[in-house]
Amino acid sequence: MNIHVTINGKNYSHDVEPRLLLIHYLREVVGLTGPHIGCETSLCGACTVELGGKAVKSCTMFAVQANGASITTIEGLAANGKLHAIQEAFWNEHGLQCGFCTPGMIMASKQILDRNPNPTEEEIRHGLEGNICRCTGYQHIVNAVKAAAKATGA
Amino acid sequence: MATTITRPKTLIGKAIRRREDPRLITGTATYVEDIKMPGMHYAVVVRSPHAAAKIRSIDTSKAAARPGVVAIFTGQDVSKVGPVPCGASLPGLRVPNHTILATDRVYYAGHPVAVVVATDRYIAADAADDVEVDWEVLKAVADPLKALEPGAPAVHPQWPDNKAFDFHQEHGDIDKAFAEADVIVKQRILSQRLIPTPMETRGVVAEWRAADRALNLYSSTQIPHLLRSMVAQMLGLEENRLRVVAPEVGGGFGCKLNVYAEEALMGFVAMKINKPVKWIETRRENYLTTIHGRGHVDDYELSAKRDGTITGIKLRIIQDLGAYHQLLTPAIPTLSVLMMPGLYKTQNIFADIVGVFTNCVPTDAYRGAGRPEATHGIERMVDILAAELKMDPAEIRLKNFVQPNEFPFPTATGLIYDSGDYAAPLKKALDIAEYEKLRREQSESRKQGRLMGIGMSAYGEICAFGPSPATPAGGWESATVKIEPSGKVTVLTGTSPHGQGEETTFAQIAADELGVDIDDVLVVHGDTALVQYGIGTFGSRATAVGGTAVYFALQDLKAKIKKFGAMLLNSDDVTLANGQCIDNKTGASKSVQEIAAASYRAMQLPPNTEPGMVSTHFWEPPNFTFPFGAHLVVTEVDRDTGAVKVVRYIAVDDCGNILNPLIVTGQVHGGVAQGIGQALYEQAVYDEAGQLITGELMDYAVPKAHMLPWIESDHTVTPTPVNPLGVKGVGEAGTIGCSPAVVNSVVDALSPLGVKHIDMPMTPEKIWKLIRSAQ
Amino acid sequence: MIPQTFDYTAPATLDQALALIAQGAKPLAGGMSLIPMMKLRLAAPEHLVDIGRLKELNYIREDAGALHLGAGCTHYEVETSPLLRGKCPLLSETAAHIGDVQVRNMGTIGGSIAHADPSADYPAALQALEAKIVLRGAQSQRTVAASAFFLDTFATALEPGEIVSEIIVPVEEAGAGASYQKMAQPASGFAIVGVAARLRRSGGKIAMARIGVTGLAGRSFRATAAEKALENTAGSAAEIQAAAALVAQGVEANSDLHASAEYRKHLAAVYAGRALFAALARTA
Amino acid sequence: MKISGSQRLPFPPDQSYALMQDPEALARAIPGCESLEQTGENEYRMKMKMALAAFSGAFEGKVRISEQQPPSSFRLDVEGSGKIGFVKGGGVLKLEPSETETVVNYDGDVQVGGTIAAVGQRLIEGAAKSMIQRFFEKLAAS
Repeated sequence: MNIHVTINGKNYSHDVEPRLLLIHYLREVVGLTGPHIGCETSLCGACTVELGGKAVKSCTMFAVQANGASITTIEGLAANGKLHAIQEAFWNEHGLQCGFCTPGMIMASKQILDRNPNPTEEEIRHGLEGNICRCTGYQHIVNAVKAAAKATGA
Repeated sequence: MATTITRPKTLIGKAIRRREDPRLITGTATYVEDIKMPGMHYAVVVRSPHAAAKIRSIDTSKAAARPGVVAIFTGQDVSKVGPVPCGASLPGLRVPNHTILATDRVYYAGHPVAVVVATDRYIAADAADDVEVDWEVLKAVADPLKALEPGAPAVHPQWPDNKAFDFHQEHGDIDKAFAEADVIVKQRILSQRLIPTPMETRGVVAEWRAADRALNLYSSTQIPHLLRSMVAQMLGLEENRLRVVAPEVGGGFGCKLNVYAEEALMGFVAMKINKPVKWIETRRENYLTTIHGRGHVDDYELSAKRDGTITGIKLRIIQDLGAYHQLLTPAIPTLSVLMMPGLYKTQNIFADIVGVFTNCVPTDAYRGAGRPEATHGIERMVDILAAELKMDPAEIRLKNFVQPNEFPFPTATGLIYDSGDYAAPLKKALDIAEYEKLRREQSESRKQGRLMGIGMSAYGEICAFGPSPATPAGGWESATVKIEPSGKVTVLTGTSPHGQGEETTFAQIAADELGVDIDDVLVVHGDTALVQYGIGTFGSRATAVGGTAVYFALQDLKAKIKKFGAMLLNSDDVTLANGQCIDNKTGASKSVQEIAAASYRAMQLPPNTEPGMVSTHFWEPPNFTFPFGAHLVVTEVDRDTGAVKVVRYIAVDDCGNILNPLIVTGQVHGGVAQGIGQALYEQAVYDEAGQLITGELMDYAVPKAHMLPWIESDHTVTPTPVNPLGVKGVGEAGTIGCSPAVVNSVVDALSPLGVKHIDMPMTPEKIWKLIRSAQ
Repeated sequence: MIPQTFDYTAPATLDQALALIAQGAKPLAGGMSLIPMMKLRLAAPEHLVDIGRLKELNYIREDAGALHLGAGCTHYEVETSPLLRGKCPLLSETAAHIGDVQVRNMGTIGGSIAHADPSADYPAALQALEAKIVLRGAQSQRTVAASAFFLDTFATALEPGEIVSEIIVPVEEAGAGASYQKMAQPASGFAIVGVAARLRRSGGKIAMARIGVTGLAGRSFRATAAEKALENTAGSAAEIQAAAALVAQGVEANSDLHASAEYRKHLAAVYAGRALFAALARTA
Repeated sequence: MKISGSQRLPFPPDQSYALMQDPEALARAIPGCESLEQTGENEYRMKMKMALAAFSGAFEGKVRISEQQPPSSFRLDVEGSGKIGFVKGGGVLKLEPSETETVVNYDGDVQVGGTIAAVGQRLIEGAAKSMIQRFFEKLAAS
């Protein structure tokens, strides 16, 4: 089946098998490396991308379902060589260690801040329910989201 | 050419942000799964659904007939490949033959029996489903206690008692200690099986270059060099024709400190099909077949005097080994024995280990590896003793600590504790918590019927693995430091960081030592073709051993810089500071960059000196290091549901000198998260038939953000004399200190109900049942 | 990780979708339940009909004293709809407990209830709300009560060829208060037990009590004995506790790794109490 | 996993007993049973397609009846395996008269393996009970 999608501002058109998962489409067909696969039960969130302004788990979607949609991945956040405020905050606050969950974690953080520019610690933790990090204990991630909120609010 | 701005020595101890992060936060890092090669094939491993079964036959015809399937291999096909290695040796150890694919029998659910190779991962998955195995299902045993019972199913038929080894160690006069004791306390304490769960599962890409007889193996591993040596042996390859690359590695926590069947299997496949092949473990496979951690049943006895002085410790460990020995499986519980006295002085110890085979995936090193079990045990027992003697848990610890003037301190288990002030972090934690005020709050809350608990642990650990005689495969570490002709500095480390941030901390060391800008330093690791032989990253060793190797390589290099500098400055009295070699008489100077350039240009050489500016150092540590600390935890138990809420978490850790506080704090947080995971949530559960019923993230509760408390992290600093950096290691500290503090806190909360001990994980139902039976 | 092959159709209209479903195709809405099962090959539908994009199924509107939700509304839309938050806040509150942000962004109310997971959150609220579920087939349309819709573990009143097309919940009257309280399974977030309570006070008495329970048994249900015990009382703490204690009575409870039947029954009483107290506080 | 409970059949015990030994009746009543073919005395080979909402899977397996003590009790063992794993169940069914009907008390073990065991853990008991319920409903209707 032929699909048309916009990914990080670029248009793509491919013929895909209906069963091709969106994550495999992004990684194998389009050639991205940001969204990762950490589980098959839709719990780890490493594959999180933004689809039509909403954070979704790209491992729990078929590429054909995204036909016509606009997708942003971690690769699409930095603009003109400048990191997104959330990326910058994860870096400054040491919000990552092994980095494998990080692209999904940043996309989920973006969803939090898009909907609530000034979240509390509890709201941040609740907003990250769909993403697992095994390295950081989340505290520096919480700090990063707060710092990004402050940076973008300022 | 040399544009570097020199600056004073300030980087060590600074919270500078990590140099590895730009690629990680932009999604451009290269993990194994990101590696693509022309002609890449995909492999799927067919696994046993049974924990114990004979293989009557395997029918691959249907799978092989699928278009796109290029090869299928079963146990018979790989019979020439050597077994999965066990690197640990113990007297009398029984070592089952661990072939990379099962041949006639399987020993645990998930056991690999065949591999299907196809041009596409979707086709490979379809074909794997088509492989038909005719099983004769056998009785399995998953519980180590049941495995020891007479008549239990034999995991390996040749050893019907299911014992892999017995290990004994004792010191002092344990009988006298117990005979003369005023009080003896006993408790069985469980450290449940845990699943390490790095977010990146394992994965391998193998590429065979037939004309060169060379194999490139990309694997998500913590030990690229050791893996190379062992896989070369398994495959019968010359070691120098096997290149192992650990690309970006998405967490390990010990489970990638191993050599797995699939690593050799993919090498075998690539050589057979003469094409690159990729295998990526699914999470389900990761849970079924990558090592688990812990798996102890520990029987403790403590003897003490009325005043709280601990006089002796007895420990009997039943270690659930699983069906095989992976790289270090049988060695892990021996670390528990080494650590069993904790921070306390007692010289009378008695320890037995029984290593038990079960029809489960092997246990092996998981964050802390043997030391969390021991620390959990001793720190629980000290609290049990304190309760028995009606002493304050802080007081009894302070009474028994090794004192600062007693270092180096020989322990009853044969270690030499390097340095410490064990009371300092405990006192600091008590201060931060306002301990006395907290106890008053607790007695008030108890009057209102609330269940508030205060618990602490004072932990020690064995880190910086370690002196080679005491470490399988060697415990040294290597470093090469090169100043390139342009003046840029490259550090090649034999460690293999996968989240610990050594690209930053080692650059801090190099920049400070050479007085160059940190942006001019590049740290390279994880590729056996680029880096001299090394050991790897595990056992909180990377900075303390690998960083020290870097340090010494830098010292050699500095001497060489000075030689060249003296020659260029025509001086016999030079100093190297701030990136400049200065003639102490004239004040004239040459920058490190200028000197490096001259060393390569070699127009003139100092006497007995080679051109170039490269130094390699293999550092053998004279001892382990022994970090320590104290964690204090305030909990509140919901009387109605049994749910535990961690209200406050205070961690005061002493890991010696701190090179980068941001990174150290991150390590503590992550360690604590895994400790809380064990204390409250995580447990690998096998049913009676050996089925892993926590087989996905659906049922195995890795803590999420909302399940963890805010961690108040602080430090005391007691440098180690073992290495010139004074660093002890911090990777495992949080985990080791955590679980006993949390359990002690919850037991304290329930102590008014007469509760004396709770095993992990402290699930709401378990706590509710305790509350209910008390009422 | 890799699903089996299937055909995929994304029809432009509901009628086209229903025609295909009548021929045996499986509807795909948000996919949050179905796709993970397909990836594990526990489900292998031969033909998927994507109804997740149908605008016809995506609406929340008020009509004749009731709120009508298209089955295609995502949990996030239910959670944040100003209309629902104002007039049927229990449903929004419940939606906020489902899964995680990403799941709520994609998962739909129709898909969730058609799946009928015994630990799903919505059924508790829909039972307490005495919701009506509209089922449509290619040639049929019928409306069943929530109590008649959820039959058993993964079993509903849906006949082959039918889909959930609409959910109808009442506009809460003045004096009403409601709450959903849940103990979540720590790994998956599913309800070990979840209780939705709705109360209306009138003249110092509890005029109406509705209690929906999920997670406890193979199917969600209304705890009618507890409701009756509470109605026409003043809603004192003792009366609420006594009513809450009835919620699990006589129920054959589920048990699994995370909670035994006995503990689940205990939790049902505890969470019923909590939901009732919270609901009562909101009636003020 | 242990599983026990009781169900009713609207027939007297001897009739109920006979029904539960009748391969044709069993084939009609076992949820998803596609074929049941006799392979020996009291042994059958079964093909079934289990479908529970979106879950589905084809199984092949065996049914065995033993320890027959008509009309009061017998033992039933069922095992099946398919691509998504295997299911094994066995237990004793005891029949007691209750007025004109029969109460069937069952007590046994259910064991699952493979993918079903890994992810279906929380659902196995409910699913097993619901299948037993359907089995008896269909049997009652025969």
